[in-house]
Amino acid sequence: MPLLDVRDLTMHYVTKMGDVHAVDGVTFSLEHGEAIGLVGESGCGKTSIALTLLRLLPDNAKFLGGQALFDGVDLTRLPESEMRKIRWRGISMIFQAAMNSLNPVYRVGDQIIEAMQTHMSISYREARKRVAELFELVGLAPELMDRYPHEYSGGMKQRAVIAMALACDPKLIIADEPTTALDVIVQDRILRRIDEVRKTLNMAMMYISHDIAVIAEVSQRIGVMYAGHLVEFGDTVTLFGRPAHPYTIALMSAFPSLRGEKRKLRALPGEPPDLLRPPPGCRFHPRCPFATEICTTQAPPQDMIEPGHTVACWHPQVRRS
Amino acid sequence: MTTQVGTRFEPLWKIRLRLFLKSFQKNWALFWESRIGPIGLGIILVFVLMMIAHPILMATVWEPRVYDPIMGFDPTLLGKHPAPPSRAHPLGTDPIGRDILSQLMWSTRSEFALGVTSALITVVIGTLIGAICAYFGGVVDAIFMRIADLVMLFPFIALLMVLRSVVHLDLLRLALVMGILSGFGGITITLKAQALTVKVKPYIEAAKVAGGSAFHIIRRHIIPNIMPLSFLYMMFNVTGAVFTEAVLSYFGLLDIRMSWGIMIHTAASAGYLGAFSQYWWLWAPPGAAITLLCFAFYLVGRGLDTVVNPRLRKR
Amino acid sequence: MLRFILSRLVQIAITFFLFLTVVFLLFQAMPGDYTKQFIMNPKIPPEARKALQERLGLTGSVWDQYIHYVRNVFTGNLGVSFQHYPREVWDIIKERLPRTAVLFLVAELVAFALGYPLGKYIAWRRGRTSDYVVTVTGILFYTIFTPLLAIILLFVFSNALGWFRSGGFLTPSLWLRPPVQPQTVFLLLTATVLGLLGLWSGSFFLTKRIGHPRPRAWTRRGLVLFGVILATWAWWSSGLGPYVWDIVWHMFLPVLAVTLISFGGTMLLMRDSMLEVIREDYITTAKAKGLPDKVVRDKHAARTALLPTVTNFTIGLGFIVSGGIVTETMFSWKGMGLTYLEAVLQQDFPLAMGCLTFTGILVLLLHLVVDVLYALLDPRISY
Amino acid sequence: MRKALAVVAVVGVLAAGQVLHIGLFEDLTTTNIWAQIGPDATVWNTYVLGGQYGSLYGSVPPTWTWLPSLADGFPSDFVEEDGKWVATVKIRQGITWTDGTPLTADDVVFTFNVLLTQVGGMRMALALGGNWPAYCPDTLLAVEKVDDYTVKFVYAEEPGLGEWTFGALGCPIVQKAYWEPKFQAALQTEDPAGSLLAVVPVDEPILGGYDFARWEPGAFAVVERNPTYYGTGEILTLYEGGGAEISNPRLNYRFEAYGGAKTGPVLHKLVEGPYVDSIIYPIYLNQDAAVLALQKGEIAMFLNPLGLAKGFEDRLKATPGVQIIANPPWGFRYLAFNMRREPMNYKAFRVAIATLIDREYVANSVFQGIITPMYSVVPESNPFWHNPDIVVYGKGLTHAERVAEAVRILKEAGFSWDAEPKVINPGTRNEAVIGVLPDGQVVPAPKGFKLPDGRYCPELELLAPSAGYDPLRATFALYIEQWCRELAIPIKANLTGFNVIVNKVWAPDGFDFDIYMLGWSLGNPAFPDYLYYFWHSSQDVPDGFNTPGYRNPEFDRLAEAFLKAKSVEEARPLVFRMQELLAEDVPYVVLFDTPIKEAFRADMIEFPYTEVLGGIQFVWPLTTVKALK
Repeated sequence: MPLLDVRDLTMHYVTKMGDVHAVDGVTFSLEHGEAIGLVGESGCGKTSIALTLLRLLPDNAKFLGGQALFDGVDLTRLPESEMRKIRWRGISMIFQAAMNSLNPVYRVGDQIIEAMQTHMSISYREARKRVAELFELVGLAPELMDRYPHEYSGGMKQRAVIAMALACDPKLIIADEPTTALDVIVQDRILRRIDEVRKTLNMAMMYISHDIAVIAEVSQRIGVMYAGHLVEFGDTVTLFGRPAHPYTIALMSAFPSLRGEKRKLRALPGEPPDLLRPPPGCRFHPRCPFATEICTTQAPPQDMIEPGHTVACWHPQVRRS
Repeated sequence: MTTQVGTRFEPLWKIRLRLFLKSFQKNWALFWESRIGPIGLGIILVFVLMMIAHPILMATVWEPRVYDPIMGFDPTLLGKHPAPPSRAHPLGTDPIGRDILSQLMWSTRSEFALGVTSALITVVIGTLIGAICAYFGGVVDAIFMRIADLVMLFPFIALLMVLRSVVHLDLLRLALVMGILSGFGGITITLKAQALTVKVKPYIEAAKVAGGSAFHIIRRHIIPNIMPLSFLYMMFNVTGAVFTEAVLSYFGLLDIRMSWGIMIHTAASAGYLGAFSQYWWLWAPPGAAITLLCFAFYLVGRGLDTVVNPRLRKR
Repeated sequence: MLRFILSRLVQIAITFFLFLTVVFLLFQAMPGDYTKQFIMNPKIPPEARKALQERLGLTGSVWDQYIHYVRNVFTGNLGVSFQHYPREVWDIIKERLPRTAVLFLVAELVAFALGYPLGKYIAWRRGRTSDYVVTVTGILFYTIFTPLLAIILLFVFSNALGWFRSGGFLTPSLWLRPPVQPQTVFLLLTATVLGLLGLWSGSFFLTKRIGHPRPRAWTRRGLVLFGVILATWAWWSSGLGPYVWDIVWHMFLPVLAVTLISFGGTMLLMRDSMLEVIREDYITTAKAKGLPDKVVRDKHAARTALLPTVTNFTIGLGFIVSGGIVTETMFSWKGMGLTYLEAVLQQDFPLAMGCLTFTGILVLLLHLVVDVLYALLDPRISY
Repeated sequence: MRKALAVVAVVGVLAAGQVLHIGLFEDLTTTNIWAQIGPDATVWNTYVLGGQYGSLYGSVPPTWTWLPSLADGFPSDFVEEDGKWVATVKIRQGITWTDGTPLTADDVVFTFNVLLTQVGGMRMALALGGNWPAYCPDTLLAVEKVDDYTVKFVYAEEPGLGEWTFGALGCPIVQKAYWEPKFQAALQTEDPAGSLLAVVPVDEPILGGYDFARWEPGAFAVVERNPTYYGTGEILTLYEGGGAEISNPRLNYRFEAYGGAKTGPVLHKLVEGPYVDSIIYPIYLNQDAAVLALQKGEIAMFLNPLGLAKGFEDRLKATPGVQIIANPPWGFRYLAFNMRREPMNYKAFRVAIATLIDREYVANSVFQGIITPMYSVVPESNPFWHNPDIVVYGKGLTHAERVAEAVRILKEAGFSWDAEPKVINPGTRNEAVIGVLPDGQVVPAPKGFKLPDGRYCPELELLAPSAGYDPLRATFALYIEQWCRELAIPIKANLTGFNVIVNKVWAPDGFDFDIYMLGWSLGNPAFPDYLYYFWHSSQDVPDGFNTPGYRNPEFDRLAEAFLKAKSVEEARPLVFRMQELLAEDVPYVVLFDTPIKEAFRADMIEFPYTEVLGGIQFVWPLTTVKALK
């Protein structure tokens, strides 16, 4: 049984102007101890998936269907009190803006201890000891735990947030753009550190990023999202080797590759669709060079084109090798 | 002017108007969504209707000698004043036989005049000085900020009580004094803070590079951008002005011939106030009117707040 | 920190000096002089008026008077009241201030204790009916014409129900041969309230070392409860109980009025402040940590949102003089506000100036207190 | 706990004694007699504290008969000695201070010596200010002791009523033993008068009926009965014909004056108490609270110098046990013209405006009887001094007749209009001054009011208190404005603050007003010396009291003679003639006043009489008042 099994997850935001189709029929799964990545442009619904899983959506979010089985339990139907127990203990999260994830008026250590004391019966003293260990693990001096967030540098905050995410030994950590705000060198170092820690503690990991190159490094499998749809999902090597969805192809050529052959960088024409009025059929069709009649009317199903590689496209660009 | 060849361009004002209408529509929707703003606006409208209706009633239904808010009195009720509400006087008469409803309606005009004038002055001064301080900084800023500190040290009503002996405070002067005092006070600091966030925007830099004069930049770029906030403060200032006038009138400290505050003062000084329910029509209508008008403008202000400050909007 | 306070003190001194000058000029600009009051008695010869003018310091050039006034203020002398000649202004303020202080301190604290949780609560339940109902009620009390509120309260509680007296601050027949001056009682009451406030805020520091939040909260509550019991016991055993009770009983209506008027302000500010904080990422983090709603709301959101509310509250305390004018008049509470009103009406310039000067000092000092409070409450700020 | 019980017990005992609660509206400002008569001369101080002291003579309400109180019989006549005028006063024997020592000539001489002492170039009396100078007139040279119970007053010239009868002889007497050291100490300071005023007396011996006991600032004051009061049991009999008789069986003292019992039946028989053990004066800062307390029976009455407003009266009328009485006021509200300016310097102009003012209309229709129209500068409520036969312009005329009369007077004096005012349909129901005829014809409004020399009349300002200060005067002023405007007389009412008016009328460099409206309270009803101060030409100086600038040699002569008169009988015809002159020349238009209405609980307090000029607040110092509960 996979650790996390997401099926047909659909969630909209209700606004005055109409519904924003943030997540539409997303299906994927995640094994114990596995690291996967979700990529896509900003506003494509990656973060919404994370928030839906943790049930931290704002008031105007409307859950429309699907399920998310975590260890066999459907998170979407769990009562709030049960859900609270899953948070951090089952699934913890490293937020997009680590800079602001720490409450400025409390000491960093106390904020981590707070999470521990909520979920585990642990004395304050023991908790401090554990925080010290975690700090060492993420490469922070343990003395820093008695400092306030504003006394940390950006990188230190990021590490502290990671330490916090690890605090309760969660089975899954969702890392939402964990390194966006950092410079490239620190970025790389932090990512590697997370990955090391993950391996050491044998946790599952879900990276969320707009930068496919960044997550490719640390993820075993990658899902590509476009306008609320999961358009392609497969293991990293396959995806990089044989991207099938036109969007994935475009996405890859839009970034310089860290490894592999030199490619011409191509910018994607057009703009991401307005999720208030998403285009009918395949949401990518207005920008797709391969679009045909069917693309404009019917949404493509998620097809498995090879083992462990699914794609939602009427015209998958399968390269026979 | 050169003639346009080929494509006909829309005149600038039309574009502006369209943009304005579009943003107005959007803001109106946000304002409407705040729910409390429209309630306030509704109450204000009722008062506006009262204000408009008064001269019409005086010209048609109401005999001026009886219904004049200051000099009138009803001789048919001689010896019975203050008379309770009746068909002729829906809100009764005051201790010297004047019609309460007529006084109430007549005073609405002066309350509006006072509130809006004073708030306008406040906002104009506050916006100008806020913008200037933000743009120039330095000595100019320091001077005005000290003045603001100083003004804020004074308890407002207490200060007006003294000023009243220095300046003969009729309605217009009161509006002026209140407007100027609050204009140099806290509002300057708030608007300056807002202007400072505008000042660092790239287009200001661009305008400077393009050789725009300080005056031009302040007028065309900074002020329009702090206008929404100014407008919001104007609403709160109307509340403040109306309330202050009412308190001063209630204490009998203003040289105004009639106002809601004076109506309560009249009842109080004639000794009817403490009888409470027995003579309720003497204090309840003007008291409710003051409260409602202050309340209404404050609600509108809060409603506008959700338009101006996105952080307060419903998410 | 010390350097910051010192530099602030210098700033305050400059502002205060300007303030004094403006106050002086203001009263100089007032037409006529106090001795005009004596014109109402034709038998007072001009010489007597001259003598009075001289004694009241109304002769001499404006400049001399100004120097005299400023020097007086800085030596802690606010002059001699005209009305109460030859009583010193400071003496009168000392007599009236404790009455106002107790009244407003209690009322403002109650208002804060009411407005803070309410604001917190409605911000958390943003957009629900309860939010609208409480907000609108708060605004209504906030904008209500104060005399009207007083009339209604007097009508209901004093006239119809007969629970409270309609004015004054003590029952004369009880105080004919009191073992203690009401003045002292007011001072002691102020001290009690401040002491309890101190105990309450001190309890946060005392319990800092206690790790777990729940025992920490209980210890804190216990400490405060202990303080309340101690104060009650001390008052009762001193034999002053009936006297204090008499004053407290008289305080009830004005306290209620001030509370109703001011809780709205705190509440609305707290609500806005909360709404801003709720959007912060650390609130989402706190929720994601699986903390109970109440903890997220109280510990994370409200604690941070507290800062502007506290500032506003503290500065607001400085304006008890002007706030007192209406309330004290309506409830016949002879405190600072009423003193000021009378002084202005009677053209008792030294007393009116004294009240204003005092307010100025108070507000400026409270500005300093706010700075210190900020440093205590917000770890981001250090001077 | 035990202490608390003890306190409750004490309160219980006090409640068992006779206690009166009488409300005040303002706090005391001092307990010092020098300040109380001097700079702190408020009615409230006097009411609570004044009863502690006595004077040699006084005017006794309700008849305001001038009678000895500390003195024994009337003073001797003045005789000339070495160019000075001397009279002696005998002091009654058996009067003691609360410390047991007797009142002697030393105390009287000491009191006057304090006032006569020269400090800083002036007499102490002037330096103290307030009413002291009136008790120590300039012409008083010395007060000397003849023997323990006889005092000699030495004047530079023979004094009139103002300087003697209603001056020095009314001075409150203080105890020498108590004040002497304090006075000497004060003399050593830089500002002796200021130092004397600053003394806070503790356990000061007094001789009145009630002794000050306690003052709780802002809350209440208490006086307690003086067990050693000399007047206890003293009977004062006033006869209808004006005679009076004092008899004190305890001190074995009898005195008859003004014909005594021979002057007809007894009008009042007043037996001195005090009948009440203590009087508590709770301070109410607004009238509503006091009214409520009266309704609840917490107080027996409240002191209210201006009388009850109509609303309070309406509310109290229905309360069982509460009795409301009305007494004529001793004061008036008036309009004053600045006769130094055009056109107020024309008598015709003043007369025309006086003619236009319809007091009865405002009093009866607008104010529904809450004001009383008044016509003379001496209110008719004081029949001894009031002259009923003075001219009243426009009395009894209808509005149209007043207009016609005013136009006639003005035209006669040479005033003119571009378009003259017309009365439409005079004598019919449709009469009007300007406006529209029933047939629709529009009568043009008058315009262009011109002075006799042909120039247009300048815009005139009528200063009157705003509705905030006095709604009655404010409304009255608006009516005057309206009536004048109907005739195109360009008067504009400026309703403004009391202080603003005072400061304009008594501007530092002269009188800066056209017309103003204020009111006066008139002092001692037994001696209307204000007639001198308000209209004598010597007062027509900056800060003087002759605000209109009235200068009439005949009036000046009469006023001077009045002050110098030796008896009220001699003064009366002078006052009558002065009233005639003032009514004729109209420097003032006396408008109205409000009757003094007072409420008290008839089930709690009993007054020996309730009909008294100025109200029962003059039944004072309450030594004849009884408590019923």
